[in-house]
Amino acid sequence: MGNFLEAPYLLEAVVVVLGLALLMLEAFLPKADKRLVAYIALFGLAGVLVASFNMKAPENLEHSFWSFYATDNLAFFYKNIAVLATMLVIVMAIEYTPVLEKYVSQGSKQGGLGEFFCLPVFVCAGLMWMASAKEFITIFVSLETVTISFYVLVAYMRRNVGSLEAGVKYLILGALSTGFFVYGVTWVFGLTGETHLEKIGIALQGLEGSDSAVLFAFTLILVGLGFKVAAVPFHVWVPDVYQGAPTPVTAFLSVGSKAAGFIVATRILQPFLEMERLHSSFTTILVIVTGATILFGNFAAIPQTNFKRLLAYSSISHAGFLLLALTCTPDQFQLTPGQVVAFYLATYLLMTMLCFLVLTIVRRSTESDEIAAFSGLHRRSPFLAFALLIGVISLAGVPLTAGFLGKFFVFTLAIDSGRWILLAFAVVGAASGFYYYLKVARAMYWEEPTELAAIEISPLARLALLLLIIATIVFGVYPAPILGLLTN
Amino acid sequence: MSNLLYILIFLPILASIAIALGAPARLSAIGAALVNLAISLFLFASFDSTAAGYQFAASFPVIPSPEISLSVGLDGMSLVMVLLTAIVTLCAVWVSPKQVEGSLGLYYCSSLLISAGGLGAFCATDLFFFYAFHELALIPTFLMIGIWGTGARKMVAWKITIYLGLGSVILLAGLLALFINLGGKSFDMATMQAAVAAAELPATTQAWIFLTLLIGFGILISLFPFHSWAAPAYASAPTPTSMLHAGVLKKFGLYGLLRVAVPMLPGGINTPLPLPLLGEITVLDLMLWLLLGNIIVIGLVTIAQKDLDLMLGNSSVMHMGYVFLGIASYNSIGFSGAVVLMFGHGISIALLFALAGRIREHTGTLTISRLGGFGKLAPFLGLTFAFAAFASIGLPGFANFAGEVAVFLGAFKGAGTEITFLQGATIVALWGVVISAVYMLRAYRSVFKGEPHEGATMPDLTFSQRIPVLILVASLLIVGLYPPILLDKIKPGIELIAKAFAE
Amino acid sequence: MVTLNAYLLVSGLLFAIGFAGVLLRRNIIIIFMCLELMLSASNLSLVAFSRFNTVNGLPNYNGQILVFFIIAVAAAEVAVGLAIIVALFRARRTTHVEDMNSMKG
Amino acid sequence: MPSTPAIILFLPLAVAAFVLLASKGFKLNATVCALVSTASVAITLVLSLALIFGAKSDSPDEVVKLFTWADFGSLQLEINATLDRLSRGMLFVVTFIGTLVHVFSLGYMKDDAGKARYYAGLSLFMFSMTGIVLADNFAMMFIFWELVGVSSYILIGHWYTKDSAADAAKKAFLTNRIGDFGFMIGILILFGATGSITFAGVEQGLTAGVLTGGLLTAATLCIFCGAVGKSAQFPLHVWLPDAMEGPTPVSALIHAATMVAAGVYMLVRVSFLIGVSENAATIIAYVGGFTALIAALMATQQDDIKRILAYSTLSQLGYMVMAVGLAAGEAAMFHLFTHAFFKALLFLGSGAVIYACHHEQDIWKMGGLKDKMKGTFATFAIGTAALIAVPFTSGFFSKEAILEAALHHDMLLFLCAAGVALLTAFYMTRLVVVAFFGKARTGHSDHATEVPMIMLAPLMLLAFLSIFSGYSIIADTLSPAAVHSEFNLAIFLTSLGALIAGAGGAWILYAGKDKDPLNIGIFRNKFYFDELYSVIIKFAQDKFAMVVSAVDDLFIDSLCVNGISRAVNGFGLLLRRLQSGNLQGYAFVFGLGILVILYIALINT
Repeated sequence: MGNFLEAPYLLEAVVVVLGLALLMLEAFLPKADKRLVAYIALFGLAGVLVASFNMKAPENLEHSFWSFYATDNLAFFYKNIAVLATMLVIVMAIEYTPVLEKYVSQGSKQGGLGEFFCLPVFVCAGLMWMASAKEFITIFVSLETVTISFYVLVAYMRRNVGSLEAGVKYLILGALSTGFFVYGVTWVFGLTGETHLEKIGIALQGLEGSDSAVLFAFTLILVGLGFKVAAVPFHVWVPDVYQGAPTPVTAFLSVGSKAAGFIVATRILQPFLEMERLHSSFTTILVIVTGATILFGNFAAIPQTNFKRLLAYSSISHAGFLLLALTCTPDQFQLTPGQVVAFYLATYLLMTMLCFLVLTIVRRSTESDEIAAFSGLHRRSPFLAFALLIGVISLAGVPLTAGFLGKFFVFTLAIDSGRWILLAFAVVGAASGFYYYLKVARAMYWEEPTELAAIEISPLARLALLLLIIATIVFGVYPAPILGLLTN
Repeated sequence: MSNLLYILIFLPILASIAIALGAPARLSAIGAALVNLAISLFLFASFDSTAAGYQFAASFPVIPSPEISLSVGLDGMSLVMVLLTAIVTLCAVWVSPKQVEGSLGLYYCSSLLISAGGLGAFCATDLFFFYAFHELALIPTFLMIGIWGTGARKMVAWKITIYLGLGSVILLAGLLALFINLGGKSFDMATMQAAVAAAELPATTQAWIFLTLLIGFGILISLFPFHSWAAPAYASAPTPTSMLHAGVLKKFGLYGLLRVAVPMLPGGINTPLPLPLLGEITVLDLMLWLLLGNIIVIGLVTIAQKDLDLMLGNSSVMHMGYVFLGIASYNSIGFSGAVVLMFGHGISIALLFALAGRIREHTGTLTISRLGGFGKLAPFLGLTFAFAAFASIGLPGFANFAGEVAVFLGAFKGAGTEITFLQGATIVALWGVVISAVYMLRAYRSVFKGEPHEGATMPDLTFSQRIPVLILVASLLIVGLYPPILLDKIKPGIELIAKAFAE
Repeated sequence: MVTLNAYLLVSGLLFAIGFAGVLLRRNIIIIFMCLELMLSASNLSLVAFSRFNTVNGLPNYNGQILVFFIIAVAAAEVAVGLAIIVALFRARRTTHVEDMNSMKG
Repeated sequence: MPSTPAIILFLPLAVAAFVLLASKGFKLNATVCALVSTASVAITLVLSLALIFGAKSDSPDEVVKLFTWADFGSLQLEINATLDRLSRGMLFVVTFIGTLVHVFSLGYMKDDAGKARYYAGLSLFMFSMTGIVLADNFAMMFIFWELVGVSSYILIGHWYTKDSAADAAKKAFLTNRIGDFGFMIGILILFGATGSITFAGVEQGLTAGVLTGGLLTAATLCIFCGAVGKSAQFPLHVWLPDAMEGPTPVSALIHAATMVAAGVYMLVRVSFLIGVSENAATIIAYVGGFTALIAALMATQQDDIKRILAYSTLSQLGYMVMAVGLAAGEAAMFHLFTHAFFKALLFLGSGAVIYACHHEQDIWKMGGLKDKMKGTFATFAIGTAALIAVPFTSGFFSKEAILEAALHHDMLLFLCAAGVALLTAFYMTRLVVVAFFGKARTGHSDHATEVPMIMLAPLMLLAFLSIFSGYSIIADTLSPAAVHSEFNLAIFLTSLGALIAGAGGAWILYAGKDKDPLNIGIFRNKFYFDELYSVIIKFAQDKFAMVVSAVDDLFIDSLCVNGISRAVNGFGLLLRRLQSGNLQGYAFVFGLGILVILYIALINT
C-alpha cells in the first residue's frame, strides 16, 4: 500500500476519529458549552483541509486497494469541497444554536445539542470517501453513511413539526431511492459480474444483447443518483425537506450531498457513456432528465415566497446546469465536463453557503424564512444585505461573480457539443434565475423594513461572510486557483 | 502608460469601495470621475491616429486554457467610447443630489460601478471581460431605479433588470457560439479575429450566430421590438442613472456589434435564414426592418408621449435606429457615422436627462402640459436645453449631425442607380428626422416658450450646476463643428473592421 | 433445477410488492417495512447472480459481499428510521402519511 | 492670413459665439454686442465688394479650399468656397442687405430686452447664409441649409413668450424639415449614383450619363423639395406668412430678401441637374407658376401689412422658381437680386410704419401716413413701383426677363405670370392706398411720426437700388450672365396692361374706403391650407401616433412582454401544484419517472 502515513485515505480516517473524539468529549463534559464541540470540530477540519493540500497521490497504484479508491485531482477537489462545506455548516450551526435550543433542548439549556455539531463531521467523512469511491460497494456504503447521518440531522429538531415531517419524507424517499439504486447495481452486477466501475466499463463494451437489461439497470441507478443531485423527477423531496430541515442542514444537503452526488455520478456515468452501442440512448435519457430539471427548477422557483424553499428550487435548477455539463462531449473546449462540474460545484459552495449563512442570521432575528422577512434588510444591516446580494447575484450568474463562470463554462460545453435545445432551456432558465433570485434583492433594497433594530452578527460569522464575499468576487474574476487544482 | 487603462477601469471601483468604507461619497465620486476624465483626455491626446490596432494595450492572464486574460487596449472606436463614458460619468456624478433618502454612499457607488462597467467593456480586448464588465452595471441600475426611481419605479426596475438579464444571457450564448466556432481556444479578440479566415465557417452558421448576437445585443440596445423596457426605465430612473444608461451603457450593444459581430462574422449578414413567421430572410434585411421599427414606430410613439421624461426615453430608443443603420450600411463611412452618432447621442441624451431631471427636482412633474414658459424663468436652462434638443434632432454644429449624415451617406455609398432595400430603408428612415423634429420642438415649445403658468417658478441653474451642463454642450459643439477630432482617430480601426468583410 | 430466471422473477415480485406497498399503504411503519422488502429483493437477486454467474467454478463473491453491506446498512437505516418515526408519533400522535402535508408548493 | 472667403464665412460665426458668450457669461452691454455684430457684417460687405471688383471679367471660377469637415477615407466632406459670378453677386446681396438690416435694427430693436440674443441670431444667420452661397458641394449646402433653418427658427421666435411667435417658429422649422427630407434623399441618390458629393463631381457624373430616366427625375424633384421648403413653394408655403411673427427687420432680411431666395439660388447652382431632367423641369415650372398665382390671390385679401408683403414674397418666389423650371436661371437670379432690394425695402418700410404706429400692423387701422412719414412713404412707393413693375424700375426689367422665358416655353405659364403681374399691381396698390392715403383711422396712425435717420438711411439706399439695379451697370455685375433681352413689344404691352389694370382697379376700389369693400373668403382664408394641414397633422400624425403608441403598449409591451412573463409565472404556478406535499405522491412520481425514462430509452433503441 505504499507509504502508509501519506496515503490520502488518512484524511477520512482522521475525520472519523475526530468525530468519535467529539462524541466522547460531548459525553464526558455534559456541563460544557456545546459550542466548544463545534469550535474543536472547526479546528480539526481546518487541519484536515490544510493537510489535504499537502497530500499527494501515491505513485504506485498496483495494490488492489487503489482499484476502489481514486486519488485523482477530482477526488482531492471534492474532498476539499466536503471539508470546506462542513466547516461552513458548523459555523452556521453555531449561529443557529438559539433556534435549536428552542426546538431540541429539554431540561438543561443546551441538552441534546452536542450531536448536532458531531454528526456533520461524520457526514464529512462519508462525503470524502464518496469522492474517492469507484466501486459499487464502496459507493453504496459511503452514500449510506451520508444519507443515514442526514436522516438524523434533518429530523433533528424533534419538537418542530416541520423538521420531523421533513425527516420522514427524507427517510422514506431516501430509502426508496436506495432501494432502486441497489436494485440497479444488482442488475449491473448480474450483467457484468463486476462491481468495479472500470471493469464494468470493459465488461459492458464486450456485452452482446441484453440492451434493455442494461438500460433498465442504468435507469434504476439513475434514480439513486438523481435523488442525491436533485434531478427531475427524483427531486420531489427537495423543496419540502429543505424547508423543514434546520437551516445549516439544508445548506449541507444543498452543497455537500449534491457535490458528492455529482462526483459519484461523474464516475458511474462514465462506463455507461463509453458504451458505444447504447451511447445515444443514455445520452437521450440524460438530456431529457436535464431538460426537465432545468425547466422545472427555474420555473417552479418563480412563484416562491419562502426563501429557503426558493433555495431548494434553485438547488434543482443548478443541478440542471450541472447535468447539462455531464451530457456534453466537448470537441474544442479544453475543459472536460468533469472539471466543469467540479468547478461549478466549488463556486456553488461559496454562493450557497453565503446565502444560507445570511439566512441563518436573519432567521434568528426575524424568526421567519419568508422573503418578506428580508424587507429593508439594507437599512437594518447593510453588510448582511450586501453579502446576500452578492450571494444571490452569483447564484443568478451575474458576471464577475464566481457563479457566472460556472454557467459560462457550462454554456460553452453545451455549444461545443451542439446541445442546442438544452442550451435554449438553459438560456431561458438563467434568465428566469434573474427573476427569482433578485426577488430577494428587491425585498432587501426596495422595501421598507418592518423594524429598524440592527441585526447582531458574531465575529466568526462576520469573518466567514467576509471571506465568502471576497472569494465569490475574486474567483469570479480570477478563477485560476480553482482551475489549477483541477488541471495540474 | 499601459497601466493607465487599468487605472481607468478600477478607479471607480476602488472609489466605491472607499465610499462603502466610509469615505465622503460625493467628493470621492467626483474626484474619481475627474481623474478618469483627465486620463481619458490624456489618452485621447496621446493616441496615435495613424496606427491601426490596439494602443495602450496591457494584459493580465487569468486562465491559461481556454485562454482568458484581462487584456485591455484602445483603438479609435473604443477611445471615443471611453471618452464618452468619462465625460458622461463626471456630469452624472456632478448632477447627483447632495442628499438622498437612504444611503448616499450606495447612490454614488452605483453610478461609479455603472461607469466602471462601461469603461471596462469598452477597454477590454478579451471577449470574456468585454461581456463581463458590461454586466457590472446591471445590479447598480436595478438598485438605483428600485430605490430612488419615481413613478412605478419597482415595476420598471424589475422589467429592465429581467429583460436585460435575458438579453445578456442570449448574448452570452451567441458570443460563446462564436468562440467555439473560431477554435474555442482563446477569448482574445485579436486572436479570434485572426482565426476568422482560417475557420472558414459555413455562411449559415455565421448567420445563425449573427442573429443570436443581434437579438442579444438588440435587447441591450432596445432594438425594436425589444424596446419596451427602455423608455419607462429612463423616465423613472434617477437622473444620473438615466444619463449613464441611456448615454453610455446602451451603446455597448452597438459597440459590440461593430467590434465582434461585424468583423468576425463576415459571411453572416447576407445569408438567408428560414425564420418562423418571416420566411427566408437575411440578417441584414431583418436588421433593416427592425431599425425602421425603431425609427418610425417608436418615433410615432414618441410623438404621442405626454411626459417629457417618457418622450426623452422613447427618443433615445428611436435614435438607436440610426446607429443601426450605420452598421447596416457595411462600409467605413457608415461605421464611422455610427461611432460619431453614438458619441453625439450619448452626450446629448445625457444632457437632456440632466436638464429634465433638474426640472423634475424642482417641479415634481414632467408632464408637458403642466410646464411652460421656463425659457423666461430660467434662461440658461432654456438655452442649454435648446442646444441639446437641436443636437438630438441632428442639426449641423452638433456631433449628432456629423454622425447622421455619415450614416446616410454610408447607406448610399456605391449604390449606383439601383435602390435596394438598404437605400429604401434609409429613405424611410430619413422621415424619422422629421419625426424627431416634431416631438422635440413641440416639447421645447410647450415647456420653454410662451408665458409661464401662473405661480410657476423655476430657479435657473447655479454656477456649480452649470459646469456639467457646459461640459456636455462643449463636447457636442466641438465634435459637431470639427468632426475630424474624432474621425481621424477612429479611421484606422474602422477601416480594419470594414476590411474584415471586404475580403 | 431452479433457474436464474426464477430467482429473478421472485426478486422482481418482491421488489414490486415492496414498491406497491410504499405507494399504497398509509401507515409509515408499514411503508418503511415495504422499503426493507425492496432491499431484500436486491439481496435475493444478488445472491442468485453470485451463485449462477460463477468465476472459475466458484460463486462470484463480490455480490455476496454487497449483500452483507446491504443488510448492515438496512439495519442502521431501520434504527434511525424508527427513531424518527417514534419522534414523529410523539409530536403528532399519528403515523399516517396523509397527515404530513404541512409543506407543499 | 486666412483667405477672404474664409473671413467672410467665419467672421459672423465668431461674432455670434462672442455675442452669446459675452452677453450670457460676462453680462456685456447689449448695445456693444449689437455694434460688434453690425461692424462684422459691414466688414463682410466690404470684403464681398472687394471680391466682386477684384475679379476680372474673365477670371475663371475657382473653388477656395477652406478645410475638410469630415474625412471618411473614401469620402471627404469639405467646407470650401466657390467663387464665381453667381456666388459673388449673391454674396454682395446678402451682405449688403444684411448690413442695412443690422443698421436698421439698431433703431428698431433699440429697447428690446433680448437685443444681444437677436444680434447673435442675425450673425449666425449671416454665417449660415454665406455658407449656402459659397457651397461647392451638396454636403456643405445641406449643412448651411439646416443652419439657416435654425437661425430662422431662433429669429422668428425671438419674442418667444408670445404664443403666436413660438408657434410660428416651430411651424417654419418643421415645414422646412419636410423639404429637407426630400433634399437629403435627392443628395443621397445623386451621391449613390455618381459617387460624388461635389457639384462638379455630380455634374461630371450626369454628363457621363450614370443616372437617367425615372430615378434622375426623382432625384431632381427631391432636390427641388429642399427649395420648396426653403423658398416656401406650394405645398410647403404655409410657414412663410406665419414667419412674419418675427421682428420686421428679420422678415426683411431672411423671409424676403435672402434665405427664402436660397431655394432659388440652390436650384440655379444645380441647374445642370434641371437641364438634363426635362420632366422635372416642367414640374418645377408649374409648381412655381401655381405658387405665384395662389399666393397673389391670397395677398389680395390680407389686412396685415407684413402678411401682404409675405404673400407677395411667396408669389415672387414662385416667379423665380418658374423661371428656373423654364431653364432661365439667369432671369431667376436677376429677379432674385432686384426682388431682394425692393422687397427688403418694402419690409423695412413696413417696419418703419409699424414702429411709428406702435406695433400696429393692420392696414385698416392706419391711413394718412403719407403726410406724416414723408421719407418712408417715398421709399415705400419706390419699392412698390419696382414690385409692380412700373417701367424702368428694376422690377420691370427682371420680370420682363421671366415673362419672356415663359412666353418662349409655355403659353399657359405666360398667361399665369401675366395674371400674377396684374394681381401684384392690385394688391400693392391696395396696400399703399389704404395705409398711406386717406385719413388716419386710429390714434396710433394719427400720432405716427417719421422714424429716425438710422432707420431711414437704409431705406433710401435700398430705394436707390430698387430703381437702378435693373440697369446693366449694376445688373450685369451681380447676375451670373447678361440678362437684358431684346425689347419685345408683346411682353411690354402685357406687362403694362397688367400694371394699369391692377393698379387702376385697386385705386378705384379702395381710394377713400374705411373698410374692405371686397370679402372673398377663400382668399382671405388662404384657400384653407392651414386648416387642411392641421387636419392632416391631427389625423395622419397625432391620432396615428396615438394609435401606434397604444398598439405598441398593448401588443408589444402588454401582450408580448408582460404576457410572456405572466405565462412563465403561470407555468411556474402550475409546476408548483405538482409539489403536492404528499409523500406517496412523491413516491409515485419516482415510479412514473422511471417508467417514462425507460419507455423513451427503449423506444429509442
